[in-house]
Amino acid sequence: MNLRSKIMRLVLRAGLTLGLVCLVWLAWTVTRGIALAADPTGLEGTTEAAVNYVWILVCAFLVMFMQPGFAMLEAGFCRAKNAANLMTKNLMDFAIGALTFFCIGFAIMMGSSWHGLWGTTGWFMLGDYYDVDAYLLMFWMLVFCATAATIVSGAVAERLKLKAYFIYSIVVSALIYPIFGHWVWGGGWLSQLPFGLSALDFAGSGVVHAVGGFVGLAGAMVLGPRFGRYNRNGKPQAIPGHSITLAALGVFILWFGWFGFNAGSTYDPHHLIISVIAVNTALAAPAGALAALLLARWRTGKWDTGMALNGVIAGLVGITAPCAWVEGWAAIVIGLIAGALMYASVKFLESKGVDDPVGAVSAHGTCGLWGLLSVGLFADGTYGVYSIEPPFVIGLFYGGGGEQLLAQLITAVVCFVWAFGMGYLTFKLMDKAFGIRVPPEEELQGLDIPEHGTPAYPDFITGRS
Amino acid sequence: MNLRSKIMRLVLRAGLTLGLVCLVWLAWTVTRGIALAADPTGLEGTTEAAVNYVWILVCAFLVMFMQPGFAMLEAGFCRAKNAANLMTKNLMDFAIGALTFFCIGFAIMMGSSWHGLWGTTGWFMLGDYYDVDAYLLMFWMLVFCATAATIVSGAVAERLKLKAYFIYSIVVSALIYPIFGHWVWGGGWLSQLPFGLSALDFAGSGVVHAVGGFVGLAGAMVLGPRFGRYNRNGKPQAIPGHSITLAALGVFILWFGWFGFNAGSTYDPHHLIISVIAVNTALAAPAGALAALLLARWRTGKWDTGMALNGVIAGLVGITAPCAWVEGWAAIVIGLIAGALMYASVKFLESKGVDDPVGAVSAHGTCGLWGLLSVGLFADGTYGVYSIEPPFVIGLFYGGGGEQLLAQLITAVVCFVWAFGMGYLTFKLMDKAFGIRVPPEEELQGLDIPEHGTPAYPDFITGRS
Amino acid sequence: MNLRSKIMRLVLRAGLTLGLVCLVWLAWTVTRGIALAADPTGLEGTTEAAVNYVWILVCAFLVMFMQPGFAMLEAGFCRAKNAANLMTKNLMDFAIGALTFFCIGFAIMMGSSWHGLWGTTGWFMLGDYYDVDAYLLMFWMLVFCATAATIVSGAVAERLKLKAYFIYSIVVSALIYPIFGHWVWGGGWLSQLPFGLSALDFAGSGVVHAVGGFVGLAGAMVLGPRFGRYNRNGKPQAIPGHSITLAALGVFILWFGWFGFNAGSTYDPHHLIISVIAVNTALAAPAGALAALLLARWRTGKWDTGMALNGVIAGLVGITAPCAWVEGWAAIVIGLIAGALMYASVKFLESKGVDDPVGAVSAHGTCGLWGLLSVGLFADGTYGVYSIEPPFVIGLFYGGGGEQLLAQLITAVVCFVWAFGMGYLTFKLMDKAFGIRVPPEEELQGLDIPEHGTPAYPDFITGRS
Amino acid sequence: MKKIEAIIRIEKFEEVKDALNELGYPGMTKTPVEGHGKQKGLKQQFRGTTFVVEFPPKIKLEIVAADKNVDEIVDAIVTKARTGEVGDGKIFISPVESVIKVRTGEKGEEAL
Amino acid sequence: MKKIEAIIRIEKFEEVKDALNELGYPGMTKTPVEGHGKQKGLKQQFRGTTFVVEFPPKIKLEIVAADKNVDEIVDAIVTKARTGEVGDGKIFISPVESVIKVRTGEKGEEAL
Amino acid sequence: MKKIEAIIRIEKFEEVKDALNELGYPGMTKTPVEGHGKQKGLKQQFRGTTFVVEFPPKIKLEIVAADKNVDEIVDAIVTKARTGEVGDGKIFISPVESVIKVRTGEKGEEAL
Ligand SMILES: Nc1ncnc2c1ncn2[C@@H]1O[C@H](COP(=O)(O)OP(=O)(O)O)[C@@H](O)[C@H]1O
Ligand SMILES: Nc1ncnc2c1ncn2[C@@H]1O[C@H](COP(=O)(O)OP(=O)(O)O)[C@@H](O)[C@H]1O
Ligand SMILES: Nc1ncnc2c1ncn2[C@@H]1O[C@H](COP(=O)(O)OP(=O)(O)O)[C@@H](O)[C@H]1O
Repeated sequence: MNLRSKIMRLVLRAGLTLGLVCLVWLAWTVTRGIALAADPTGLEGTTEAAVNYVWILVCAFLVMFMQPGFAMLEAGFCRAKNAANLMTKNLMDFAIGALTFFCIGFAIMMGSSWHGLWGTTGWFMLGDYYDVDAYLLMFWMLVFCATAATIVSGAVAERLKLKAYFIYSIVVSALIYPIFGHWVWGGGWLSQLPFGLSALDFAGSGVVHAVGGFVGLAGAMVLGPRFGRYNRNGKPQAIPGHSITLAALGVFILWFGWFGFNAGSTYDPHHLIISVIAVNTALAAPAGALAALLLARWRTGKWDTGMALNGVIAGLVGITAPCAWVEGWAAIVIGLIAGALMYASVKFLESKGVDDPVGAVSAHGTCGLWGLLSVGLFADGTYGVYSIEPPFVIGLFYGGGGEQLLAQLITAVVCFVWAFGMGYLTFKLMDKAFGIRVPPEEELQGLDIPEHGTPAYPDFITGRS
Repeated sequence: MNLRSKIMRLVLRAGLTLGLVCLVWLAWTVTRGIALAADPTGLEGTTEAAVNYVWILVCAFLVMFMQPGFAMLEAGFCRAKNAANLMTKNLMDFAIGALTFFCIGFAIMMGSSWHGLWGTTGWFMLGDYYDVDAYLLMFWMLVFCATAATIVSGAVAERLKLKAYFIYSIVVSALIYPIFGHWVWGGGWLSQLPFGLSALDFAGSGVVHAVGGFVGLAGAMVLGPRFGRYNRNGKPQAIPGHSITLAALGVFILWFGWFGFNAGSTYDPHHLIISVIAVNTALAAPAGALAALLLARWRTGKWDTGMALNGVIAGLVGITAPCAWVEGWAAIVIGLIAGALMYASVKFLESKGVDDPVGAVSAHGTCGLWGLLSVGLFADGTYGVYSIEPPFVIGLFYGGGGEQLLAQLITAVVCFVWAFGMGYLTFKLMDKAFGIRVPPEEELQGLDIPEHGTPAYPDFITGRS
Repeated sequence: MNLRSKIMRLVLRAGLTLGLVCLVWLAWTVTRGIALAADPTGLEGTTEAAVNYVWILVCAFLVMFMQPGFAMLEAGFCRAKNAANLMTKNLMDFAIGALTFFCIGFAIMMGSSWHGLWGTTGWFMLGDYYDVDAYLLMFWMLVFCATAATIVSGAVAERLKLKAYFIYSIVVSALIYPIFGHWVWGGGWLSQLPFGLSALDFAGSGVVHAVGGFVGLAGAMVLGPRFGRYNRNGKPQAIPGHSITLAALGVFILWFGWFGFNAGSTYDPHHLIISVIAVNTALAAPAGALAALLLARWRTGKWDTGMALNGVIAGLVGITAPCAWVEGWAAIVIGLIAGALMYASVKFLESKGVDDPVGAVSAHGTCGLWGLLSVGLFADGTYGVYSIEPPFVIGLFYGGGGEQLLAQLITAVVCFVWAFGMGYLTFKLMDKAFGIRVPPEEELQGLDIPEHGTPAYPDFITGRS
Repeated sequence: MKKIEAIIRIEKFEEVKDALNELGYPGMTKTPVEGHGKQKGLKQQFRGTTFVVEFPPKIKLEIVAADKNVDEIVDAIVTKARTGEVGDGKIFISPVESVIKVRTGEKGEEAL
Repeated sequence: MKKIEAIIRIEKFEEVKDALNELGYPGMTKTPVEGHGKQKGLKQQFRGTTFVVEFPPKIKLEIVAADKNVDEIVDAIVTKARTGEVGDGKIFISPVESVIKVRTGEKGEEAL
Repeated sequence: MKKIEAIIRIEKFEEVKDALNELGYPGMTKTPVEGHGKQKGLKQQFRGTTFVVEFPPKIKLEIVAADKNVDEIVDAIVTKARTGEVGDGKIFISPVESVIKVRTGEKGEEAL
């Protein structure tokens, strides 16, 4: 114990010293006369460029705003005694993730590719990367990275140690997300598959949501279910969330942000198909909600509000990959199926003893894969790969044959294996090293007071122990 | 009973079968090679068009974001025991409404007109309607439709059966809103009135808000007041809402969304008058809040927070119709009057035994009509009908005579009659058929547990029975 | 007493009469044929102008949306028994402030300068000011003014009389903010300092945040600490806020709005540096949060959620002035320092007996000054004064010498003296006139019931007295 | 004097209160509680899965009354609070030795 | 031993607590309750209309004390909790037969 | 009959409940309370500064039981609720004169 803490302290000091040295070097390097840069001020600001920037930035702001959406949804679906903990996690994953992604992640994701595996340039966005275009792209990818990262907090809620979550945040933003992102969006090997137009994931059903969802699955599995989630006979018992209003608010905020997420992914508003994307985003979510609500009504006899809320997310995740390539009616069908899949997935995981307090694995993971596949089915041949020029993307139902579907299937499998595998490794290693689950008394008492020193709602009498 | 339920089951099965047949047909029709379409990818994406799209989409996102605004406002103004029910209603009216409007409503509202009464083309947005411009317009009208639909949930809160609300959602999105919308915005008969520049409703004080408000009035009247709203002697008793913070949050969100609602209604940012519209939107709301707050202070001696919040909505609804045609000072006056009217209307309805839990009828209905009329009074002759070219709109106070006012008056009357009449019919028919009010025990217990199976705040001790 | 109330009534009547006369005159003047105006409809709407308008308006909407951010943050950090009061204050400061600024404040801030001290034209935005450009600028400045105004409500929370807050709102929107704004942004004397490029405050670390923060400091000092904030021995005792989830929601909303605040301040999206600004805004906030979280962890042993939330604000305030002139790595450093400064400032004020319930003085005041100074240190010489043409802004670390730093220092000092001085005067005068603090029983009971007649959460059992 | 402690259904509170109002009673204190006797829990659901509320919420009424009034108060409560289903509640009667009225300092029955 | 059950105004709790602290008392349990005696409801308002809070919130204090200490505790409460307006509250004293201290298992007065 | 009033730690409630379940008990009422005895307050913090929760939250259990069952119930509670640290709580036993079952109108021990 004593030795271990001494070592810890040593490591800490070494780290701090190193950090300071780096900082000094950084300051020294970058501060010679004016900044080294390609085009930091955008001298060439044509109106065409200005429109692009306005669109992409506004959409990126919307995506960033999905953070409180996740925070409110997760808090609402968990217990009051862990609300401050969830707020901290949802804030700090963005904080840590953003800093990590800026310093390292972006270079790995979008830097010049090393054999299609990962990028190698653009560290700290210095030198030629100090450029308005590069910064714009970095910002866009950063908010997507933060979304992937924050999905996990729901699946591991109410029992993961804060320290473990911080470390996980670094790993996901520095490695898990950027590397898979590189494969699909950064010119990596998946984007060079010899089937159809290769791996296609318009706005990130796979790259963002399924990655987040399956890392979350890994986390939930390593952690095990919360105390009380299964009763003595192993029968699952719901643990109701503490605020349906906050959860609903979160879902609406997410939906709002999702318009930026999907429509912004043309990365160019001159592709007027952004209107079709917006419509598809507005239709898949209702379809998902409806499917989930009706299924729950059929199975339980009640109009289950929580399921309807999850259904919105399911529909949105489902339409994320195909949103630019399908018609409105297809968006509805994709959403309906996503909602049903989510319901089935929740029940399946529950029956397998996996405790995902907010349904993140089902909504983001399962439906993320479905989104990838649906491209290969419903793509209607009217839009290309982020391009209004041919070749256009055509799926099975529009006579495009099964090639694209194959590419999507491969992507889906790789996505699952990578995210789940890396997630499992990360959480398992941490668990071996220091134990990632809070002690039982702390879990019973709630994490807020022992870890953060304060209850989230000190003025209210809370009845649940 | 037994027979009835047998018939129900039969109808259900028939409906389902029909739906599936339709779906198969749909899939068959639309999936021949690539999609039938006019211009689904917007090949002609000039920068001019791109700016338009960016503006209209961003504004539409803002309007869509008004949904959680309504949800939070209504939840905050109602009791905790009905919060999950309100969340479900506010979510599902958008869900059902969006699907309905996409499939049917848009065709009725904006399709080629049949004798100025309703539109007849564009079902399911298929064929030539699979076009970026058509999708854009559909999206814009869809979010407005959803706003009209969701207003009603407040007026009928805490006692309407969920089933009735679902049916209502279909009717309003398929018929009530689209038909009136067709009359004013879709080239229908009201837009051809031979007075002034005919019926003018810039962003929808009438088409959206008054329609929603008076359908709500009909609902509230058919339902009757909540248990406890009037005491033994018939004296009105307030039933306080469970969260002023959520209500305030809702109002701020609505206000935020309203900037999109109003300024986006130029449907073209090249009309730089959008800045004037934004200012008017920013001034009418404060004026409404101030009027309501001071009136309440004068009458009750207290600084009534709830009234001030309602006042914001009142001011916003009032300025919605005239926002592009008036100066800033006029926006203030319109807002002040709207706030006062709302206050008077709340008191009037209360005295007549109409129980509108959140003040939706007064804020949206009464002030919606006032908004229509104010165009005929304050229009200053600097802007035309969604056009920067003459003829410009001039009201009474700027020497335009009473013609425009007459057109507005007719529109207001038609609006009231149509919305209230259709609303009454809808709710009354449903009431005859299956009874739209929940049983008394359910109302006392709150709708959350009996209908949805879960309380909204299970962790907190709630004291009110 | 009787005499005083008679005089009050007289004054009131006189005021009302005067107001009505003014209104009649206004109506008479402005309504002769069509409106007097420069260009109210923007006949010249080129696409270039349209993009500018879209960008500026959307960013202004985002800034306006910071209002609920402040409202939720402050409510969350205060007790449930004052929540309705805080909602009223946060709503009405915008309401009163917007009306005041439209009528008077804008003329003082941006009208033709009188000796560099204040503006003198543009009252009520009449005549030539009825112009799309003028309205746009007014709107932009209005939402900034509202931000400055609302910051104060946090520092004086839970004990200031509503009446005093209303009067303060008028003073800050008519005088304190506009005059200082004139000095820096309206062509006033600070913008003509003979050092460096004179006073530079890109988006308002000083003009908006430090002004708000130090007026708040004055208010908090005149009021004195809340009952219970210091125990018998003078030791500070925290008074925990009633909802960490609302507080976190508020911070996320603020952050979202801040992207508009900072990036919109180019006032022209053709300056593509808006992408760099967005990135800096996305990096400084996490850095601030991290610094505050780690400092609190080091000093208290707990992961203090509230401090992390304050840290976000600190980082954002710090980057506000330099956001267009620094690289990403510098934004991180500025944010880290801001977070630490905020922590130190909170502790310092606490030790001096100043009770700032939400940390507004430290986050906005202290970090606002730091933001001003940081321009003189980190400006990297790639961007000019709202211009992509030279001269470019260079700070000490990039070889620019100390001149700019000197200009910034002067601005910071003037900012502090002006804001604190004027704030102190305002609150002290009011205190002498009628006493600005609520009576002790009212403070103990909470302001909601005595002032507003209603508790914020009537359905919940609240335990804290 | 006796303390009458009645644990009743939340939904029945209004009726009980009205009945007691007609009867006239010295005063009443109401506490939100949770409990169960024979009634062994309530089923609710969340996100598609049920859970058992082992201690359903109830209202506890406490009335301290003069000995002679106890019976009629108890009768009124029993009549109004009954539904016949498990979960109707219990009434406990226990001795109170002394009562003090804070406002006046009075003691004993007149303090009620 | 006796149980002293005092129902007081929320605003008076701090003062009462301080007074009891000076006196020294074995322990105290505090419950948020709602009730009324002579005080027949509080007027509040919402969106411009008033409503009556028939059971205004109060604080219930329970102190189990040795017989000899009861009077001084009651006196302290009465003195501090009084405003003279209706709604000041009541104090009920009832017998306690036995006390057990969970931590140690001690019984009787020394368990207090 | 006796009323057993046990004030215990929130975290210990589940264990106590399970033990009582095994024992079998007539019924139970649970109230969230706040209190302190020897335990003189809990430290928490907010925005970097500590504060003292003078009355930490506890759970109060009330069980009215037949005289003969009192001891085993008390024993079960004491065993399960104990941690040995201050704040473990107290159990008070007081007389109950009569019990009425609302559902049936039964009185006395069979009403439990
Ligand atoms: N022996 C008891 N001790 C304390 N409280 C009890 C006891 N029995 C019942 N209660 C309280 O009475 C309430 C109703 O009792 P329950 O057994 O559900 O009703 P019933 O016996 O009429 O079916 C319970 O929720 C519980 O709070
Ligand atoms: N007979 C009673 N039984 C139980 N509680 C009572 C009784 N009388 C008063 N109370 C409690 O005491 C509180 C104060 O009583 P109240 O009659 O309002 O004060 P006062 O008699 O001094 O005017 C009430 O809110 C109620 O909770
Ligand atoms: N004399 C008393 N009267 C009423 N309640 C008491 C008394 N003593 C203790 N309590 C209650 O019991 C709880 C635990 O008591 P405490 O003194 O903290 O435990 P311990 O004595 O085992 O250290 C307190 O929170 C309080 O609610």
